[in-house]
Amino acid sequence: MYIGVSESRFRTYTEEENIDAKAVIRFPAIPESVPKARRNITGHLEELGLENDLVDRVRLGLTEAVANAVAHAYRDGEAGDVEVLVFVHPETLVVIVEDTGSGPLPHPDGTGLGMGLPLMSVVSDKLEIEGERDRGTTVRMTFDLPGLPGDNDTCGDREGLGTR
Amino acid sequence: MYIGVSESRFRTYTEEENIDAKAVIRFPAIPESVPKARRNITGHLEELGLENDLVDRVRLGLTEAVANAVAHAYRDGEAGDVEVLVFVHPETLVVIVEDTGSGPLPHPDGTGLGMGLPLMSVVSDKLEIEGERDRGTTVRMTFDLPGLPGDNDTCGDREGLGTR
Amino acid sequence: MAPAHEPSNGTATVVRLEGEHDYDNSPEFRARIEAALDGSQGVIVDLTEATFVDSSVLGILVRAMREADRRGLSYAIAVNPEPADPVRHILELSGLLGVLPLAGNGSGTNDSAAPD
Amino acid sequence: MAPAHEPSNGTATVVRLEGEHDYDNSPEFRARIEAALDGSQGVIVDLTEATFVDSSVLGILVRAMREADRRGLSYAIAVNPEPADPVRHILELSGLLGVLPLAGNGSGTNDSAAPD
Ligand SMILES: Nc1ncnc2c1ncn2[C@@H]1O[C@H](COP(=O)(O)OP(=O)(O)O)[C@@H](O)[C@H]1O
Ligand SMILES: Nc1ncnc2c1ncn2[C@@H]1O[C@H](COP(=O)(O)OP(=O)(O)O)[C@@H](O)[C@H]1O
Repeated sequence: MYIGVSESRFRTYTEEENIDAKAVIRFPAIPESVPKARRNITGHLEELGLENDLVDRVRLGLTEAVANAVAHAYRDGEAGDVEVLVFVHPETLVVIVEDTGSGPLPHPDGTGLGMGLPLMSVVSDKLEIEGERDRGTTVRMTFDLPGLPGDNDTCGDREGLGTR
Repeated sequence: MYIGVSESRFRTYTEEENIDAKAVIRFPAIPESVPKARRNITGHLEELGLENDLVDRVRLGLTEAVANAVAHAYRDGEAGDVEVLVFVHPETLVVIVEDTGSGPLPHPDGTGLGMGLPLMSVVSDKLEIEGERDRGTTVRMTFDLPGLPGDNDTCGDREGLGTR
Repeated sequence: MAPAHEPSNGTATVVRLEGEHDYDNSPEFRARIEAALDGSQGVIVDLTEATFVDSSVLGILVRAMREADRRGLSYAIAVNPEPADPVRHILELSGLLGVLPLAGNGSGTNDSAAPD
Repeated sequence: MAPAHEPSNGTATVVRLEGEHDYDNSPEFRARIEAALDGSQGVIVDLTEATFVDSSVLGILVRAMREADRRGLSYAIAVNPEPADPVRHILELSGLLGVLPLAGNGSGTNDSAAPD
């Protein structure tokens, strides 16, 4: 059941695609929300009975996306919120992380090593980033669910990810 | 008219969406291909009569995507190719850059400042990254075309991007 | 939470991470590893009891490696050898298993960044 | 292509970029800026004749700023003041207009990173 989040780009996704949201949660964009969001999603992933490999990848991707909203979205203004939406869409698990901050902007002065976006793209089967200056960023990660024709070996390949 | 590129994820896009590709070009993944791809796309953008702001953004996004394929995709193996596909889909300009290399992988040892992916996301209205370990990366940037209802001010906002 | 004095193993200080570490609590880890680099001839980061690390932790591990290298200190990471270990999995996904110097399982003083 | 000796403006060396610069030819630019940092008390990077720069060039500009800072050298970037200038636009998009020290239009020796 969809829990409405007003003025959210979530609405578009869920309405257009006519899906049941597993979870919509809103957190303040503060560091403590990073582990909270991860623990919260872990509960939902366990309910879904997903395999460990996938759970690890979703937890990492979600953590990176929420941490980015906390670290980068509200640099120049008042801190706002970060919202997380998780749902199963026919053959995929979709995780959306959204903020209403600056929109994606490079921060070459940052202390990060810039591993967050590549990691989100490594762990997921598809990474989408939409944003608008001063209207926030929406990160959408899609994970193929195993046991579906053709998608099976994508996950297999990823599990066997090389050591260099 | 679609120019077939065998074994390409391009095919899926163009067939599924039944659109006319403006240009499909394949370059070797070597540094010289970066300015070549940019100059090539510039010709197509001029034909389309796009405004300067949009041309600047497309040129930058394309350059970053091609440079990433050259710099990162074939680190651990034989150098391959990078393909560029540009087309106008009803109300958007779509730029796809694809390689058949490692798939997206973080490289924390790199010399880059990690500005490429955030820049691609800043210049475009939507950035999508798909990849599979050892089967390459597909970067898709979507640019709203101005003069269309509702999308107009997206571009406007971006033009006025703040200086901090 | 961090012990005032990290246990030291031979000449190397062991910095042990337990549980989940991310953007929220990684500044603490950064402080511990910096203190260890300042106060000893080498650092072993023991991740065998850690259950989650994110890119902020990975960044600290990579920076500390560079710093140890620069100062001629030994530096090694101990990771649970189980392929299903979530932290090992994260290091694999991030490509760092091939970059960070791994210590022998959970104990060793493998000096992958030995002074010259 | 790069002049053996960059023109110098007072005590600062001017490194001028013309045309398009990206991943392909930026190593050349890096070499020029490093030579300028080594051989003078300050550097002015003149981008007024440049028509395109990518993130590899932006990365070099940021790194050189840090290096000049560390060494106590002056450092400034000259950019075409026209809002439609493509290089100015790229600096805006990247958020660097607010980070890099801008010189007075095309000539000045604005010492935004002056020695202390
Ligand atoms: N939610 C966001 N809002 C604004 N900017 C963002 C957001 N997410 C990412 N960015 C930008 O993208 C850059 C790259 O992000 P990432 O790859 O996670 O690296 P890091 O966080 O280590 O800098 C960030 O430095 C930041 O400038
Ligand atoms: N086509 C690709 N193939 C493999 N890895 C990629 C590709 N594009 C990007 N990456 C990974 O994503 C990281 C971030 O890219 P980017 O933001 O452009 O920063 P930079 O190129 O400066 O490192 C790269 O360092 C690389 O590890």
